[in-house]
Amino acid sequence: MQPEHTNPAEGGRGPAAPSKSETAAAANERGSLPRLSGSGWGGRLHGLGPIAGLVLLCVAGTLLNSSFADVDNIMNVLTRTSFIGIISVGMCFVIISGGIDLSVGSMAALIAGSMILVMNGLTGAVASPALVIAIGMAFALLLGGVLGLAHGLLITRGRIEPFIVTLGTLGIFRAYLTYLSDGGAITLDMNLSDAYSPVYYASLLGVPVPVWVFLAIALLGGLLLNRSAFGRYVQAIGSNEQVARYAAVNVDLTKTLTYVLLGICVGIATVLYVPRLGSATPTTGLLWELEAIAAVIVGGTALKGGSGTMTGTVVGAILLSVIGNILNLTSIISVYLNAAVQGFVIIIVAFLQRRRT
Amino acid sequence: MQPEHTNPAEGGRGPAAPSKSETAAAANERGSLPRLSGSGWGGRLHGLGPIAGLVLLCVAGTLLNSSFADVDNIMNVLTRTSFIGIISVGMCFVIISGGIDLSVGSMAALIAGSMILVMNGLTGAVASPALVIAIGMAFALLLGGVLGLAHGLLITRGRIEPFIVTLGTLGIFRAYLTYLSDGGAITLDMNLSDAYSPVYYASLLGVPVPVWVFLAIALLGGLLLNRSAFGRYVQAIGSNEQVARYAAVNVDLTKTLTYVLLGICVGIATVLYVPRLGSATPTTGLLWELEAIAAVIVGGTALKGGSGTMTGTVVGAILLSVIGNILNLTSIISVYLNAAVQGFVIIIVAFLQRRRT
Amino acid sequence: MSLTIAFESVSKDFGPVRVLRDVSFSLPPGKVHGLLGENGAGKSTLMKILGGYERPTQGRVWVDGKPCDFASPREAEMLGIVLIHQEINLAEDLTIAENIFLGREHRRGLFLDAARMRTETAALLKRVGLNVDPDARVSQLIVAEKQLVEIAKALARDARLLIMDEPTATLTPTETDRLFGLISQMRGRGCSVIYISHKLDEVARITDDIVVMRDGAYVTSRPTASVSRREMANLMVGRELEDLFPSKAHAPENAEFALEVQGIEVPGWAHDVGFSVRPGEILGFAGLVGAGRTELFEGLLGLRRRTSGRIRIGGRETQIRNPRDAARQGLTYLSEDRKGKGIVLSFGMRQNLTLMALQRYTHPLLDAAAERRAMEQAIQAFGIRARDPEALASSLSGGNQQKLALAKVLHPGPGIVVLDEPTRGVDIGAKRDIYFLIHDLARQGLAVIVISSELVELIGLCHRVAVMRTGYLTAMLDAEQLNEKELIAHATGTHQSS
Amino acid sequence: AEPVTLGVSIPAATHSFTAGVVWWSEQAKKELEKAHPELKVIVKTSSGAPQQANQLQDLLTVNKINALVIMPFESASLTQPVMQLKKKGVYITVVDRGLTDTSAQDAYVSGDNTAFGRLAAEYLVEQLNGKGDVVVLRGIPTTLDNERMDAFKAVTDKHPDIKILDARYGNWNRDDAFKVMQDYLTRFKHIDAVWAADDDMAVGVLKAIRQADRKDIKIVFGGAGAKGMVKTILDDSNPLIKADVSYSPKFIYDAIKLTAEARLKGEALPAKTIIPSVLITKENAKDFYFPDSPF
Ligand SMILES: Nc1ncnc2c1ncn2[C@@H]1O[C@H](COP(=O)(O)OP(=O)(O)OP(=O)(O)O)[C@@H](O)[C@H]1O
Ligand SMILES: Nc1ncnc2c1ncn2[C@@H]1O[C@H](COP(=O)(O)OP(=O)(O)OP(=O)(O)O)[C@@H](O)[C@H]1O
Ligand SMILES: [Mg+2]
Ligand SMILES: [Mg+2]
Repeated sequence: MQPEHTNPAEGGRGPAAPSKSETAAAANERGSLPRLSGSGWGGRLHGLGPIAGLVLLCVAGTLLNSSFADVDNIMNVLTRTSFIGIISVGMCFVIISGGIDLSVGSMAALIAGSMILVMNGLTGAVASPALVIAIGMAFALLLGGVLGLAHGLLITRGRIEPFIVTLGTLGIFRAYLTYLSDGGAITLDMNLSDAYSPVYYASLLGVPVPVWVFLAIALLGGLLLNRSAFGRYVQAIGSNEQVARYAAVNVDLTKTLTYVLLGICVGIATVLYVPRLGSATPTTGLLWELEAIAAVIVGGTALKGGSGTMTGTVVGAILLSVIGNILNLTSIISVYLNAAVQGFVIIIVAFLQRRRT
Repeated sequence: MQPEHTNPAEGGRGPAAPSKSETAAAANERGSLPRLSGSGWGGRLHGLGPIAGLVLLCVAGTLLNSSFADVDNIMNVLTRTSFIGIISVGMCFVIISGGIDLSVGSMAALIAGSMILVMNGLTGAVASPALVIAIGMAFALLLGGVLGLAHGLLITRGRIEPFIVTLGTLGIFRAYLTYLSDGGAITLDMNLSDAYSPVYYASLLGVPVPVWVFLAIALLGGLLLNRSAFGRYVQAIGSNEQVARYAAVNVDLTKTLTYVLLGICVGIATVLYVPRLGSATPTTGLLWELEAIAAVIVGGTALKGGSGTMTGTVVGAILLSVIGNILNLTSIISVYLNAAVQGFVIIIVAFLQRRRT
Repeated sequence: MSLTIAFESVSKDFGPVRVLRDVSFSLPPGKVHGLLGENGAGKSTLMKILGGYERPTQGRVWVDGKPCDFASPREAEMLGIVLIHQEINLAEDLTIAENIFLGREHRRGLFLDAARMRTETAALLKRVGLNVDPDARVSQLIVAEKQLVEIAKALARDARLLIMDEPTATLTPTETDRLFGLISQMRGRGCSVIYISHKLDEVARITDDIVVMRDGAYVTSRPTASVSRREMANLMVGRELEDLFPSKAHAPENAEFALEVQGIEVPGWAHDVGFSVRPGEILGFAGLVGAGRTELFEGLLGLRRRTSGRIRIGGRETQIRNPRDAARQGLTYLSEDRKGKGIVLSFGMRQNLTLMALQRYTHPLLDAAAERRAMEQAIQAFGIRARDPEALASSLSGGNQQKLALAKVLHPGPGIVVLDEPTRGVDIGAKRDIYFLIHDLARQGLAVIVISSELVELIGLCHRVAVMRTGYLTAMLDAEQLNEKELIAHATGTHQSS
Repeated sequence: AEPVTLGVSIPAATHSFTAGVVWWSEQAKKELEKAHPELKVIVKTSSGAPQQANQLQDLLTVNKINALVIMPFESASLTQPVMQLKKKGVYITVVDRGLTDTSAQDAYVSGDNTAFGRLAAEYLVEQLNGKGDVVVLRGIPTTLDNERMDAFKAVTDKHPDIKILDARYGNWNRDDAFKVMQDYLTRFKHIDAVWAADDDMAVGVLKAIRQADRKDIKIVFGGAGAKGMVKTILDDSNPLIKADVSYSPKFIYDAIKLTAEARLKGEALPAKTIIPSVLITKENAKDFYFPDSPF
């Protein structure tokens, strides 16, 4: 049976606006990242979101205070970003695999405290400060790895939600640090402190050591995520754990490793952090978890996991500390409203790179 | 990376500890053809997890200090749970629908501050304190609803991750309160304070008012979740958004409503909170978001959404405050370690009711 | 009562790719129309447009002489157009009843009328022959049961036009018969049906006329009675198809068993099952939905709890605690649930293909170029139709996803492979290619186990077929004994001599 | 006399000062319980106002205290909860932050927040000869912080040549202070003095100055008299640190001791005891140095 009325404007609709269901379908293909296909402008804008945000912010910063663009200031910002940045690299794996870790700030504090105690304890026994520091560093990475392993095992073997496990350890780690420090500060021995301080304060080719380390970790992280089997498995698990399991992926091991990796990243961040102030206090690492998670998510990774980029994460981390820096460099806004401005900027950046649902 | 690690529990013979895949199967097992909905022992244990945890804790509490079981103490605990409890009820909807709200603590602070300012402002104009308080309450609920609506719209229309939106507003709300209070406290007018205080301190049939309100909200929440179309849609969206969309569920509206609902719950909690402390400060409601989310997750709802129970949420909220209460009742543990004990208990409870993935 | 449908120059683009070109044809009311076409021909896309799930880029749909531009499935449903998707679309955390009434709940006052919905669901489930509690969570169901729930869900809508996209891909003959009964009933009540299937015998049995599509374009419509199955295949594929099945090579006789299994017990699903398969042999598994075949092998691979059983691979007693143990010993498994367990939809094709054999591409960084080359080969070998090799798996048509899933489990080069519904949703031409491929692999020494609900497939392809019923292995039939009657008799327990 | 169960409710040890409070409380508990068998001291910490309010209830209902020494998180927020205890007959000593309704307290022992800000300002004015650029780090937005800042401003306002370049929150925390100071240094090419307003924050400030290698800054003034800072003054080991203002957490020790001993005798305390804040310099530093305390 033929349509009774012929349509004069045949084919006249042109490239119509996508319907709800279409876009729903598009969002359902979770891999927003390997999506070179078909999403053209939107897709590219999406990837550029955080970078665009960062560039805009930098322009704004320079306009507000020309010192913003000073090499010194930029190095300051990058250096202070390095802790959160390094942690974010690890966090990126955890989140892409579908997990979360709320404990990183407390973990950093506990590692910093324990590391200082170990180093102070060794000063008597070991002559060379360099050796003491090396042992301290190794200890920090080891402790980070072990704590991460504990998370991983509780989550995979214990089958407890990552949120709960790490909420629990968030309290536990910080409580132990407070206990170790009697609520006060654990301070690194003076001599060690002097020997150690270049790790934070020294520069190589004009770029501070922590920035180099951050760069190295981010590059390694990027390689691991995009160019290694482990990274592929992490993405597969975050996309569909069941499929990964059926495809003979060692889901438990992979997940556990993401937490170990994050723990080691926290250890590295701590190794860089300790020489900065030479002490650990109960406020060390406070709210780092929120910052690290925010860096990852602002960088375009979905909280539900499955896909994400290392570049995005790095840019996200830098972006967050640039906001704080700019606020400190101007007085146009009431100090009370700092957090509000931060909030607005985060939302706006996220809006620029929102995913099409 | 070839995963080499093997899992000794998996595929084990006999009634060994169930592994992930095993328990997945156990959920599938059924003895007779007409499959019963309750999935046997495992299913029931799962549901009982938080309750079992609560009972154990209560026994422990009574052993540590017999006054724990006093009616007064129990009422105290329930009363103080009511804030977080009421917020958790709202949070439960948000999480089940697949969302998250990090801003509830700041929102509570902002609502408390604005509400007090409004009430103080009205005292001159309106004679009856009761009327002032009523207006203040209405204002609190309205403001909560409006802020929730803003979240909902940013998330559904703006298509921004809920984590980011509410992380942003977390900063914004608290900053505005700090601004309103000039960094200090916003204090309720003395006369009003006296007129208002029964809302927190009075009892009805021996049970304090906030407990009644909590009970009412929890019941309403339970009805809404399990017996209304809205609740059904919330679960469907959290379980599979595309399916919900295909079934002509108004996904955006439903999601927005969950945030509005949560906002109103925060408003109600604030209405009960203000007479208790009579003031709002920049630290009001700090970390409530973590507590509310924890209550929901400890109560057995998955962070990824899809399913969850109101009973679990209520029990989760009570459980968390019982832990704090018990810690207050004994002096066996170093004060520094409070948070550690809390962490351990949360993990243990979660272990008891872990879900079979 | 029933609807007249007409497509007028319907075109559909996904980004730069045109998947439907200028499709115009009409469907008279009150009939069962078969919609045929190769994988990726655009059948599902066209039906999604009709069902309001997609909007055409150009052209329009006419329903009962009125132009329609559905903005949502709800609008199509209001006219009585109901679509059963090719992929299962159910909310796993909800119960069957909740899924069936999602979006159109019965209410009593402010609240839901759960009792009424449960009763109605029970009745619907009975009609489709699913004996499960309406309050069971969908996540607890097996694939075939989910498919039946989808059908029940469609029945619950007041359909005047029911579109079924591959409804029987996972159903065994018994359930299929029941479904056909339902279809006849509905047509009797004046409901039209559009039926998409690659099982041509079904199309011949149930449809009144067929519509053929190829490469996104309309080809022809004919009364079913006027075309033979062979002609159908020709119309779809556009070329003459030789025999569907390769001629069977002799089953290897004296070779050592590749896999021997004894006394497998998967609680609730499989009881004391034992079998063995030689290199080069193709062993089939037949049974009804619920016979426990899938679960037997999931138990074997450690994906479900297994309480006893001995496994020997290549003559050596071995432990398989999880799919990794199995993969290490050269045993891989293709799941029947391709969306849930088969492929990562958000991955590209390449990432899916190499997921089980990544170590081959790791030196120590992943060699993406080598992966791409492998993907090109797989596209050739399995006839995967994709617009570009980097396309996301989710943008493939159902049948092409299936081919990708199959390529994935064969990619590690296993010595033994278990294929659960290997040709689910695959078109007849590609099916033939896959049969020949399996046949070739077997000739090179691969031991193949095929679980299938298509008896023809088992008969045409296998050297031996094991039949399961309610968890027990009830018969092991040799090539000579293989015929549909025999298989059904064993599967349903109506076999006299046993 | 009647046995005394004394509850001590203080903020949790989240930074050095509060850690000192905890330490001194434990110290008081140890000494007093040893000296007086009929006395029981229960020390509880809390990490926020609502939690502290909960704790008060628990101390009353379960631990059945009849005397309370409380260092409130927030004056306004805890007035009502303390009032509830007072109504039940508990003897209340409030430490450090007075309640908004003084009828809720029996005695008040406090440090001198006004002097905390005033002394700092006076010292800076004097050292800078009434002229110079000053940057300020504030704590966490609280009434307490406001009081100190207002007192500081009250002094500097009288000296128009003292310019406060900016005042930002460093959250009483070394790391935040470090960042804020770094950015001050970027922003202001000339700074004469820093009022860090807390010894913990001063640690971060010093590190930032050292990193930037800035010579223009002549004074860093912390606050509260942490042992590290007092030691520096005592040893004269840092030219930037010459003085501090005392605001010792030891007042909690004094308050507990006074309350316990008075209650054991059934007596009351004077309504208000102010423990003065004094300027710590090299001369008197040894009186403020307690090497065992974490503060
Ligand atoms: N969301 C999408 N994005 C891009 N391309 C798509 C999308 N959905 C379908 N396609 C493409 O459209 C074409 C038609 O797909 P469709 O699913 O309609 O095929 P089909 O005839 O149903 O095939 P099958 O028999 O395999 O189910 C395919 O080439 C497919 O790759
Ligand atoms: N021992 C048993 N006790 C009770 N019910 C059983 C038993 N065995 C099987 N069933 C029923 O069988 C169904 C599950 O079928 P199953 O998936 O095991 O079969 P299958 O052969 O793999 O099916 P398919 O052909 O879809 O692959 C359920 O309906 C279940 O109720
Ligand atoms: Mg299709
Ligand atoms: Mg099966």
